[in-house]
Amino acid sequence: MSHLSYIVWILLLPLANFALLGLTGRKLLKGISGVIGTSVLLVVAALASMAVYQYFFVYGKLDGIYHLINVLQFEWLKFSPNVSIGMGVALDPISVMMLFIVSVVSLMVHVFSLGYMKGEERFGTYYAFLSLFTFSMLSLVISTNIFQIYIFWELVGISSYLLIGFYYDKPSAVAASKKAFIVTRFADLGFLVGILILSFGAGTLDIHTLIIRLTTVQSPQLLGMTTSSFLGISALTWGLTLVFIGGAGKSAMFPLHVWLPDAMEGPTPISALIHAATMVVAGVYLVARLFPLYSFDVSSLNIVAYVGAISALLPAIIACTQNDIKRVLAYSTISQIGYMMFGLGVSGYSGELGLGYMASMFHLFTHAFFKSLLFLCAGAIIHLVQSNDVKDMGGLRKLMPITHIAFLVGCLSIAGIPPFSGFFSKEEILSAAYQSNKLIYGVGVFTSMLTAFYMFRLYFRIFHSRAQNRELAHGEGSLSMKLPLVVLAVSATLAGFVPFSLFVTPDHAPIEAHVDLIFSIFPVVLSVAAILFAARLYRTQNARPAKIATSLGKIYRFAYRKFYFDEIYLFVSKKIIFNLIGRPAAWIDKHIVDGLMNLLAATTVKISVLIKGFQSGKLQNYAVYFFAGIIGLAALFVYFRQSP
Amino acid sequence: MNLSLLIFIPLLTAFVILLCRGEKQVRAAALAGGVAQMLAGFILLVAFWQERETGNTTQMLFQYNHQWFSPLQINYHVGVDGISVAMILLTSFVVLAGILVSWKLEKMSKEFFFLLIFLSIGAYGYFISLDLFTLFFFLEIAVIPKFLLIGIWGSGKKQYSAMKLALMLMGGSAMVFVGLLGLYFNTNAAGGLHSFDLTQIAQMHIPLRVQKLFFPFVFGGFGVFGALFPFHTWVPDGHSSAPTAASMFLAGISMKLGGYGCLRVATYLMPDAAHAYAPVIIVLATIAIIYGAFATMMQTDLKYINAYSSVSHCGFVLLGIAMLTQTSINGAVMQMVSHGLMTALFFAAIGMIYDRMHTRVAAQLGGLLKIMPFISTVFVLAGLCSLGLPGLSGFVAEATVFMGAWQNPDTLYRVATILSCASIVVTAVYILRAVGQAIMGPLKKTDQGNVGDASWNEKFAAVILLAGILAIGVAPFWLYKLISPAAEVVIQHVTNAVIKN
Amino acid sequence: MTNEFYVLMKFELLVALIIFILLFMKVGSSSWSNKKVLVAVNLLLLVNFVFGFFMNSDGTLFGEMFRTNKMVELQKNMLNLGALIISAQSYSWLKNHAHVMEFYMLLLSTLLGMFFMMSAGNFLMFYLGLELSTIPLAAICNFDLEKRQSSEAAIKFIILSALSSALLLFGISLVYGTTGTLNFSELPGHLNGSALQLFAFILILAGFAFKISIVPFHLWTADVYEGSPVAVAAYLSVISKAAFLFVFTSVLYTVFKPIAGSWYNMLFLLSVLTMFTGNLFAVRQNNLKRFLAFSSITQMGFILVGISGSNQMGYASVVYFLLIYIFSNLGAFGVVAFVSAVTGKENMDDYKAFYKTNPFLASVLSVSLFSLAGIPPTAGFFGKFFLIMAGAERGNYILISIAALNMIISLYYYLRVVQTMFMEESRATIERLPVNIFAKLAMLVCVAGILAIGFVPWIYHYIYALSL
Amino acid sequence: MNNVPLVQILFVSTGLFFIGMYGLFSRRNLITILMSIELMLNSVNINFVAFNKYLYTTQLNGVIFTIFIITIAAAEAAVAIAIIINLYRSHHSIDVEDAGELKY
Repeated sequence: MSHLSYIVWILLLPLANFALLGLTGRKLLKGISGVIGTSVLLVVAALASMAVYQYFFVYGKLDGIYHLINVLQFEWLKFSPNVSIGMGVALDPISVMMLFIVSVVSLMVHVFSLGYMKGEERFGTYYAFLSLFTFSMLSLVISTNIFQIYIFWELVGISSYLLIGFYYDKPSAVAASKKAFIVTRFADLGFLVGILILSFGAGTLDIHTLIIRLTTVQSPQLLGMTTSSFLGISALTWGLTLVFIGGAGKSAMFPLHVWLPDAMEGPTPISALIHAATMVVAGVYLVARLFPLYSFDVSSLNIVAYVGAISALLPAIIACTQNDIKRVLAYSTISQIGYMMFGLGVSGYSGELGLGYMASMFHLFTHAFFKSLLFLCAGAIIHLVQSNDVKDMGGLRKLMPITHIAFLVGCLSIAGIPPFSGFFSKEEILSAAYQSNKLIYGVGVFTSMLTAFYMFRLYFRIFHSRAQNRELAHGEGSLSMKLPLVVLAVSATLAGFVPFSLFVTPDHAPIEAHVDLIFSIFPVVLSVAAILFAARLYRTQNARPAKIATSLGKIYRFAYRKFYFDEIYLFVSKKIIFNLIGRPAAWIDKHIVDGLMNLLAATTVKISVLIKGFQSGKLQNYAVYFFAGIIGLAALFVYFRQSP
Repeated sequence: MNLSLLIFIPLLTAFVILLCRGEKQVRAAALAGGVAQMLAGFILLVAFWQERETGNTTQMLFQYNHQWFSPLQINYHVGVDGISVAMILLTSFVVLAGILVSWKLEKMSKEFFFLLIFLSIGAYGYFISLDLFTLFFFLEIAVIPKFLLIGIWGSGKKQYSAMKLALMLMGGSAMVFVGLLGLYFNTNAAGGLHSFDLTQIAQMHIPLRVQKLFFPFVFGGFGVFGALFPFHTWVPDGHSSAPTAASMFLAGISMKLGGYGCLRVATYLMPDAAHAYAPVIIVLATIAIIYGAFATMMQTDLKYINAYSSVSHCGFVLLGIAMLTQTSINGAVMQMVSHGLMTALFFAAIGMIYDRMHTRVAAQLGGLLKIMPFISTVFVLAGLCSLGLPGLSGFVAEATVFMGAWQNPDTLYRVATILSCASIVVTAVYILRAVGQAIMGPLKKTDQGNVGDASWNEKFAAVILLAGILAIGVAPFWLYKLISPAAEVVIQHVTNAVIKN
Repeated sequence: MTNEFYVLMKFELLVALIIFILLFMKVGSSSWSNKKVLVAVNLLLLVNFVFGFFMNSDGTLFGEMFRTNKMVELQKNMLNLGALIISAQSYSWLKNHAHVMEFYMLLLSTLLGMFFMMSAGNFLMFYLGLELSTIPLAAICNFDLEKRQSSEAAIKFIILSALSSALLLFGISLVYGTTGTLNFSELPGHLNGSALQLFAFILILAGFAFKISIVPFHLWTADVYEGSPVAVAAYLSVISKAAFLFVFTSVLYTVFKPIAGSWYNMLFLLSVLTMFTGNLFAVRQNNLKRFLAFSSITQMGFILVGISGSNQMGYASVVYFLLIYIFSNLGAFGVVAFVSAVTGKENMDDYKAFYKTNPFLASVLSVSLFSLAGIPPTAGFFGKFFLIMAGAERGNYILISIAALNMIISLYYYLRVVQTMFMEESRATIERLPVNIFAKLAMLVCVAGILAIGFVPWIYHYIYALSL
Repeated sequence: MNNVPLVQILFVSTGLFFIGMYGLFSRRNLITILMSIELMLNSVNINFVAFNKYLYTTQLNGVIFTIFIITIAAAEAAVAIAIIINLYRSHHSIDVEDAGELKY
């Protein structure tokens, strides 16, 4: 498709920018690296918008169905005659949507960082890493090949690692970056093995072919994968579940969510981009990309649904107790991604049944805006207050009016208050859940209420509450910091009105979706109640929250300590892996395996000492040995007649 | 192209170095020799491509066969296929980088460079040999210089390590020796002349009994070089005591000698036995991978970390070979090349850090990124390559090995593959731990006087190796195209043998 | 007849001529200084060696008492070369010695004896040659007259070699008794492998084994090497052993061919014992001469492996190995002899950091040791490879594996010496020693030989062709 | 004379041989040791002569061998005694036990 070939530039420009800034950003171009990066991203975002337009309105639709357009395809690494890693650019509704989200949010973050990161020592490097991330994320979403996804999956992982650890001289940042990478790596292991299983079963790595082969009822590949089983579970389910583990790791799903709150050690714009809007939804994207397979295999889809539901609920509870602004947002991110996951999990494949899928993607879309908005607001706040702790804030309403409005928009949106964007996507998810699984629906509604509560808890504590007397180094921030807030706030408000079901559905055929207002009344009322409750508790400083906390006792403490997940992980890694596997391995190597070699040498020396007596220096002894030698030989070979 | 050039260039260089007076001349000669080697490597690559382009599909190209000891049918027979070309290129990269890294060496620099160059003769000769005698000859050539390099210029318990390395490697080669003799005397069992010629033996049918008897010798012997569990213990001590260039050579090339031998001699010439013993080797390789990785996790010295991780990574080579699928063998060769470059780079970076900070214990370092950004970046990149980051060579190789390994549907093979895959997590743990401790974090040692970033020669060395890593990592298809036909020959051989039985 | 006589006995006659020249000079009490004598003798030996290449032919004399062929002539000339090298190396030891001429007379007498022995076609001739090569050797073992150790070494050597000759003779007498002939060419026809003959063979084997230090007949070796002057130790370990091995191999392959099955097993056992014992003792030696003694015992074990191949390849590989062994071992002994003559130091500890002060000597020693250890590209690699290859032809891979294992053990102690010279630090390093031209030339010849022989394959081809 | 069978003569010679060997093993004086060796050589001589006389009467091989052995034994003894003298000079003893400094 030559008229779409400019898409390649969307990928190449950030890459080139990374190379340029990576090599020169430290000294040569340090000053203007921000400007370079931002202008490159501006071009990228423009191209992406163009792609959206061209795909959805010009080229994409054929016979009423959005079809897959392979813009570029080449063989990158061949494994065997039919299995190879291809690199390419494939456009379909969700990849185009993701292109748009990633490039726009990335642009916003680039702009915001101009102000936020100003004066940083490694300003150029920061932009280089940002470009690397943008490149990897964009390449991930347009993948044609499941291994291509894996490749860029790892690359976004490493960008995330580098950016979380951007303040490398802070031990906590180093630890967080390490944790983030290792936890996701662990999940990627599942992804990798899943790929191996799927590719072996399907005999291909190409996503499109893979899906066709494994969803055609008569195909030998599908037969092979459903009949061969391990531990009573079919190979297909294993493969899909393992792939989902990869996605769960990246999307910080329960129980692999522990890395995300810590990842907030990175610069706040990074949290907005990577850990809220784009990278963390990669897991959702992965499941969506392979959705035909998942919808075909009910058991793995159920896993997706329940993991999503749990991941929506637990972090929401935790978020109600946390005091670090970014951590609260991080937990809310997990919770929202949980929504998207179970949205997918409850979805069917075709027609109206695909509502969950559509809703999930819709939520991904809206979430990208309002969550990055919230994070950037948080960034602005932190920039001002120089602290992450909510206790240090309060009464900021007057000091930063724009941020205040933007944050409020974000909160309303995430709380699902109409007409903000979050309302539409969330309602659709809930209605999809209601149609297929009442339990999950219940969880969803409860979580939605909690969300409204903790978000407004945050909002009131930051912007209302008591006003602190503080000496401020600077005002609300430069234009570069305010502009993205405004843009995102507007997007977060309006994104809900996009007729999403016309564009993104599992079978790529547009459907008519409508928000059932009657159905929505119940969740919205609950959310509003939660907001009012939060307002009562936190609008002014009072003793009620503390009282409630003590009355909840153990439960509060449990939630406050994040259900002790960190401790469990620490126990497993430090105590079990290090002490029970690593240390013994090192010990065995040093003392047993190596010891054997040394023992061999020592024995040789020992024997040589033992037998030195033969060389006694006494002439007559020598004569005796001489004679004994003859007798011995004679005895062996003459007496016993050793015949040949 | 005359392959013997690959031997004569370093030989000439070594000779010139002996005649040089003064450090400057020695360095200049060594550098010129190193560059010449690299040029020769590239010329070989181009010539090889051209020959293949013209449709020459002979297994071995540029063959030259000269009678050496004719009564014993020992010939100087050389020739290359894609795998050899890849290994030769790797060698030239590592040697040149090694020369550059040791540029500032003051203690007996003449001898140092002489030995280093001499070592490369062994590697080149080994990779081009098509005669088992010649191969063995060059294999042993490449041992003793290492002993001297470690013992004289090393650090720590250098004498112990040097001796251990020499004895274990020579022990390995002694096993190979026994195996080769056994093979030789069973060629042409029906009568006629015995042969050491690799291409000829491949055409013959060696009795299964003989194969089963001698395969363990040959594979085990080469396995010692390739860090096969439990013969890997020379690796940690040897690598960590060696001077930087020697570590680079040791991990970058020496360990590859083993993998190459396992593939070229053991598997190729004794396909039935390779098939029969595959489960054993797979188990050992998996142990090496997992256990090496866990043992790495407990190390504190950066060199030990890299050395143990080499054990783990070289396990992939053996695993790939033992899996006996074309993809896995491709992967094994790629892993050899990739690990060679990566580990050389890693050692180079560690050496540079050690030169400046005088310690290699990760916990005592810290915040190096602040004072030596270039070296730190190189270190991080090497680490990332080690943990298999896409875009760098390690990923390509490991992915290929996994992919190939998975094609064996047997449960044992599957379990081994999954366990080996699991090592990527452990790798991430120890690499990031090392990076976190040494490169990141607050600056701990501030009292160092002349701490500066890399000098031109060090930068040049790192860039050479990085170029190789990126060339494979970003565009692996050329490497695939190079080695895949050669791997196919091997695997065809094995398949035929298995079918015949 | 007379022409043939001169041609066939060329080697013996030449050596005898040199002995007589020296004798006349001594008797005529010439006033030549030691240096002049040494130059002259070395030149004569050089002429002798060069002349050894010409006018070689096959034939027998004295009713098959004396027989010679191209192979024997090659072997003799190898010994000539070895003697020349030793002579050149001992320059610094002899230049101040009071009895240079006597030393050479005795030394060359033993050489003459070996030549006769190698050409022997009869046990009588063989015995005569053997004694002629042994008794003067005992005398020169004691040539450091003032040293206690020297006379101890000599007495050990002469008493034990007398014992071994007695046993050898007893064996020969039994052979004579059972076959009625002492002629090598007639014996194979009369050997039937009876118990008595086997016993006789064992006695004869012991006689040889004593000379070439096969365990358990080796016990004199280390003591004698340590006590004797280094040149004599070198001579014992290289020339004497080589000569006896040549004879041993050809006697085994021709005379005792009928009982090959029996002696194969004996060689198997003895070679295993020899390799292990030599190695295990060498591991803990500190005195370099003693160390080299045990190392040479190990080498003999390897040679037995080659001999056990019992075919053309075996014979060729033994001769080829010995050629290389001459260079390698003399290279090592040359350095030790030189250092010992100049400084009197023979212990390994004295060699710490030797390379720093004497790079040339250290390099020569290392190259020689590498060759002994069989490390390419030195010739020792080829020698050992072929030896063991010859041994492997019979398919006894247990023996081959044991040999391979022993190569590793031996590598340890060779490398230990190298380690001492290159890697240890020391306060009492041997100072820089100026090397005289003779020693230097001799060492260079050794190094050249070590480095070149493997790459000049026609040497092996020639030996192989001759060892039919 | 012919009524003495060969076996008896061989018995004597073997006996002589082992007596010599016993002397070699047990005596401490080096001169006595030398004499013991002479005994062994003489037993060999007896062997040769006896074989020649009884079995191979047509040739003289054995007898001639004997003559050479006697001659060489003399030469050997001469050198050995010279060495013993030298040993006595340095050690002030001709006890074989004293010549045992070189060992291990």
